[in-house]
Amino acid sequence: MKYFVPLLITAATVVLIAIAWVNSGGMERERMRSSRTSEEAVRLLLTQAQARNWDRAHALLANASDVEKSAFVADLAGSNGSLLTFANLENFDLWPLHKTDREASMRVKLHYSTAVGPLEDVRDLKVQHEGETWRVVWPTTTVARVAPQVIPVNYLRWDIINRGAEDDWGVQNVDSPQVRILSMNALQRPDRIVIVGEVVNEDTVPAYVNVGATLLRPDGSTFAQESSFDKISHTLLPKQVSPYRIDFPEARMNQVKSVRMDVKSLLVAASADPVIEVSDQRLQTDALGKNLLLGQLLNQSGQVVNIPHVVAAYYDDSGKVIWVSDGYVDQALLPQIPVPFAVDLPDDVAPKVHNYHVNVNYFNVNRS
Amino acid sequence: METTFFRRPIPLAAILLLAVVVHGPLLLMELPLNTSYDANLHVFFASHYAHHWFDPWNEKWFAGFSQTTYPPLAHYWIAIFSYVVGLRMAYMLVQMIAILLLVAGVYRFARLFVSERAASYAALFTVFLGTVAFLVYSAGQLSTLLSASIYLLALPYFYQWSRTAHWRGLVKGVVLILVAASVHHVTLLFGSFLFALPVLWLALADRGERSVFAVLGRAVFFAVLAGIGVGVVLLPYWIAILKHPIEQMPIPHASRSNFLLNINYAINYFFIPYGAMIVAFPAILWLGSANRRLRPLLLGFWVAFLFGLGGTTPIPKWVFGRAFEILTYERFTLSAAVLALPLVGLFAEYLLDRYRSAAVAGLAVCCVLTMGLALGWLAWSPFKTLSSLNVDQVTDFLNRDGHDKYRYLTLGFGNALPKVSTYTTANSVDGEYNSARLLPEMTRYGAAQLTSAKYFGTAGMESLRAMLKHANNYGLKFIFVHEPYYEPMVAFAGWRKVETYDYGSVTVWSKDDVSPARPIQSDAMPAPWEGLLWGTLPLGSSILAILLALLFPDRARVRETVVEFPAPTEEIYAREAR
Amino acid sequence: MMRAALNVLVILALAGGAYFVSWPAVMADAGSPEVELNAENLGPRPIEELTEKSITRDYGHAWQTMAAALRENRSDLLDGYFTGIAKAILAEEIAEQKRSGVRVRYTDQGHKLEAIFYSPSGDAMQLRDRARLEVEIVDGDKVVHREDVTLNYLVLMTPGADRWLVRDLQTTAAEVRP
Amino acid sequence: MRLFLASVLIPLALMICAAAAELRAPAQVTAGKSFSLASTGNGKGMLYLTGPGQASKRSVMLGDEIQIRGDEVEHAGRYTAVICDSGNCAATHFFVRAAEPAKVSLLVHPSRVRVGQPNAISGVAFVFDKFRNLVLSPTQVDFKAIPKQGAAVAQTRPTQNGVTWIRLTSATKEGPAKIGASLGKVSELRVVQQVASEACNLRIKPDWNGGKFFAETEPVRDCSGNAVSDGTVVSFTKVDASGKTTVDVPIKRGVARVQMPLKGNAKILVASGVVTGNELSVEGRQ
Repeated sequence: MKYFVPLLITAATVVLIAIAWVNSGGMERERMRSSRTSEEAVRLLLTQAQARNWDRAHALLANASDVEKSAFVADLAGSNGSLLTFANLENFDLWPLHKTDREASMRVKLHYSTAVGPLEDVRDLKVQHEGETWRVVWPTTTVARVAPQVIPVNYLRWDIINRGAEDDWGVQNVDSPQVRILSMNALQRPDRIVIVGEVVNEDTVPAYVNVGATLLRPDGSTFAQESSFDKISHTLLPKQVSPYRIDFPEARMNQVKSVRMDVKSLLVAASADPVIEVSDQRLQTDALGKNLLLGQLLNQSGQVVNIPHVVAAYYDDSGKVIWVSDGYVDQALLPQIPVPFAVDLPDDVAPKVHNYHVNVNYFNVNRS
Repeated sequence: METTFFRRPIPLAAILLLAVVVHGPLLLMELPLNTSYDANLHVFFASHYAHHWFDPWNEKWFAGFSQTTYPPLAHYWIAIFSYVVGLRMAYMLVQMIAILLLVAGVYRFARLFVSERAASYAALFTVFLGTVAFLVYSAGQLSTLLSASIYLLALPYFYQWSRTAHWRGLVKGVVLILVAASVHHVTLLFGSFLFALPVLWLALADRGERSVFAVLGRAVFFAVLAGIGVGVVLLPYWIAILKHPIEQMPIPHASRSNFLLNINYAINYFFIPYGAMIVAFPAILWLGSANRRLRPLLLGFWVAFLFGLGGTTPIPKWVFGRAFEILTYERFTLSAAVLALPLVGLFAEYLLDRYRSAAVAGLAVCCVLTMGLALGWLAWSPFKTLSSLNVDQVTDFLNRDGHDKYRYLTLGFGNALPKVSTYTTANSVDGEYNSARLLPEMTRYGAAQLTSAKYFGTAGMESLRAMLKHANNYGLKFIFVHEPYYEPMVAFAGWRKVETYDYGSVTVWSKDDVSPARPIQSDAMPAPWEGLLWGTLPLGSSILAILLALLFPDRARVRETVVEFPAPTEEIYAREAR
Repeated sequence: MMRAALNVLVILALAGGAYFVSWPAVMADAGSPEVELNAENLGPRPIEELTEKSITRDYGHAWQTMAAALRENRSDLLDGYFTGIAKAILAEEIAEQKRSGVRVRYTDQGHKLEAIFYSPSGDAMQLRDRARLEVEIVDGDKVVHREDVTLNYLVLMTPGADRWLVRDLQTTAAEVRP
Repeated sequence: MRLFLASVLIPLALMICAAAAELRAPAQVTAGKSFSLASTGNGKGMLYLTGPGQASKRSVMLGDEIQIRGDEVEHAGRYTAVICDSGNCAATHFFVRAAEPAKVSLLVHPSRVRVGQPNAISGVAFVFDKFRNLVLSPTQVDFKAIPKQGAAVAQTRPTQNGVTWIRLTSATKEGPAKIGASLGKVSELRVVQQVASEACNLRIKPDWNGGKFFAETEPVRDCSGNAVSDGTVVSFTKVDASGKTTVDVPIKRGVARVQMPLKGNAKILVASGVVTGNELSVEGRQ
């Protein structure tokens, strides 16, 4: 008894710990430390990237000498305050595309958790067999650098002198900007009601705009209330038009009698700079059969735009807005360097699209 | 009577004094409020009771939540002391009381199993116990510690009643159980199995001529009486929990991890709480198994130890099933350590007898190292708390110019959120107490506080996004950002930066189309009579316990156990010398 | 044991007493008074449907909070529905009440509102109110004066963030006694 | 006899007591002016005075004139004075009306208005006395509109319930207009910015410079010939072989200009807000 109980307890504890170690992926982790197969090689690389162990990750590349480490890091973790610098690689999926004894091709889907929501990035990676191990051949990209130059910036800027906190009713004040909802179209989607449309700043000063909608029941009571949230350009310069989209999840048209639209505007300090050109816009279907609106963004100003946000409105042949989609671009816009973007649109909407308009919204780390 | 200094028990008063000397200065420095995770949360709860004694509906978090979802006694006592010394010092006072009661509780609990001398060593080690330092200064789990202390004090009465049918044991024991439950029900629930079963086993072993069924019957009667009492004293809690069972998505917690896969978790949840006791594990095993009377203690220790390892063994998952994802496991480390302490006391007795001064020096070094490591870990740990964040400007902003008409949100404030909430009159849609969350924007995602959303990855950010989408509904106008990570979402969602504090460390964002907050209707709001019960019964039970202790003091013990180490034979370990 | 039990009972009784003492403050928070709005002769701007609802609701709430503020000597209650001179005068009155111990208690029996002017830009509305009230002047606990009266008020309301606020509230001379 | 005396004296005493509590006030009082209340009876009594901003009490000598200071009746409205003497109280009411007009609050909207908009500007004047009481007696308010160029327009309007208002049409030329309201020596002035209306006849022209193609608008003006404000966004859309390109460019010094690389033949469109301009067909150069 004197020896039996301690031994039993010790042995049982060790066994239990071993079971849990296997169950919680200890074996898998050990496997991930090796790269005896092409899959293991990609896993190992991405695990190191996930842990932001960049030196080790870079050293694992088959073409480490050809790939600049900064470019490699920028590729996976962003640079210049881009969206990827506000992101963590949460997990990834991978599946082989083809494989021989010498090389293999793997498709990886990287799942990032970013500051604006989840982001997925699909890449095809080449893997080479070198001796006992496999190594990933990283696409050779160089960090885009702007040529030294002077870009004169003399765009307008509006500053506001705000009234104080005290109640100064009946004295001079500056009115809120005049904004107007140009169009509104309520659509029934399979899982929701969506309201799309456009809003314009009709004033001569910049406006900070929010569009809200209230669905009313047949008895006039409120059924649901939502706002455009990030599916709009909130800051509108004079005469600027922005698409907006308001989603009502789990709502159906037969539950609703009418919609009350509400646009709020506020006078804000703003600058007409930067001007972002949206070029090479085209509708296209990708390899997976997804309908996309593709194009390039070109920052015409001299300052970096950290996180660009694309909001696109699609019109039918009568000029009615039939859909609004948006997407964040994971690269920063450096001056004069084009950056591609893509936003998707539903399959049933794509054939009806006659025209579209892209609006670029942005966030700058030092100016918000 | 032994005259040698090393062979005499240390008087309990001296140990309590030592506890004051060791922990008093740290508490006077208000260390838990600056380094721990939960201390500010307890202050926040107490602050509400101080202002609304009979109204447990607190509108400051989650657009309104019921504090009946958390046993209130520790908070009521902080509230009472706060009228005299202020909230912060009142917390420290109650924390000090918890430590002192734990020392006394360990002494009395150990006394059931081992000699007075070994029990005094066990009590002495409690002062330096890594898990105590961890719970007080790192976790800030005041309720767990206080409840465990009171529960330990109740156990000797349970033993007394079960074994000897002494009615005072029944009354005092049951009242103390009610008090422990009023402080923290979960500790009591698990304590019932981990502590009460070994004590019951002991009562059976020590029953003498009495019948087994009589002892068991009395134990069952005690449990039933305590169960009914807890049911009545915490009635509003049961109503709240039945009305809204916890159905939210599980929230990740590091104590559920497999510590072998993350060294920092292993340090945080194993090496720091156990400290030098790890060295004594073989002795604990040896002593516990060698002695029939101590075997239940060893078994209790082992079970608690396995639970305390979280996901390092499959046991908690097997036992708790889905509840595994709701519970946190650091509290079991306290149970394991306390269950091991009588054995450690016995081991210390052996060492002192054998090595004298060398043993004293060795044990002292172990004590100091254990506690030193736990305190050092506060600085070295990668899990930094934000409790020391200066939030004065945030509370000033909220309390001026009618800003408190709107709700607010903090991002990147971690556990400084309760500090903001305590000192502002404005309400938030976020909160640090996960069990009370009922807003769908929070319960549908596997993330905890919105203020720490990024640490919960996509789930956290989606939860935050859902909340910001409904800002107008909740009157959520102001957002305080302490981590620039959150700025893009806030900016794209329509908030504008309006003020900056501490050289840009905190920025204030405002959304101008938000209307002042209106009360959010909730069926979780307790009825007035529940508030009345909540404000009287838990505190009443503690006052009753104090009165019982003062009016009917325990008789001085004359009993002396003679458990020695190494034991000469298996049979003779405990003998009563009346 | 009996002594202990007695002590506990005393504590419980005290706590219960404290609760019931605080009860009236909660219970006194009665509903909004009845308000009827007539906007037929309004000009120059016609009233919007939502504004009509809002004026009716907010004017009622304003009276409710004013009565509570004067009854409980709490000027913070005025923040919700009063602004400008109306709020300043009521705050002054509460300060006076605190100083003298004299209180005015209103028991509201309904309002007949008539909107008479709505500014072209929609940023001010003037109304006439015929209010039926029971007014009590109380010194400490002693009621020194009590009357049922119908009073005419001239009200100026301006829009706030999410509601209409009373900016001016002035009794006019045409008084009718019941 | 005792019974008789008691039955006579007690009601008499009660009547005397009741008479002691009588109080009379003037029907109308002007804000800020002191006046007196007439009381009957004798001995000491307690006077309660409640009204807008007022809730006071003080001991008074009954039978004397009770002085009410001007600062006790600064706010217009209904006041109640109650006098109590050994448990019997009597009340009287009086109305305080506003003093002489001393201040005009002028609300002018909007602060920016497009040119040539009929009845687009409104001015509302509220007349107050020095204690900020609304002056309810009819008063004449002089409104005046002074454009940047041209003659001023004046109009006098009487107040009704302390309020009067005016509507004005914006001028056809851009620039600030001053809107004033005066009442004797008191006057208030507001400024309304009159701004250009929608762009009218928006036209673009091609401009090759250093081998690069630029699209540039002609000076953007409204239909009255006013220059559209700088900063107003003009959207250029180019459709060529590479697809569609859009650039939102703000007007700078009266024109909007943008560089657009061409691939072959391109069609360029221009719009500002809801106004569309001409279409330009351009042939790309190498």
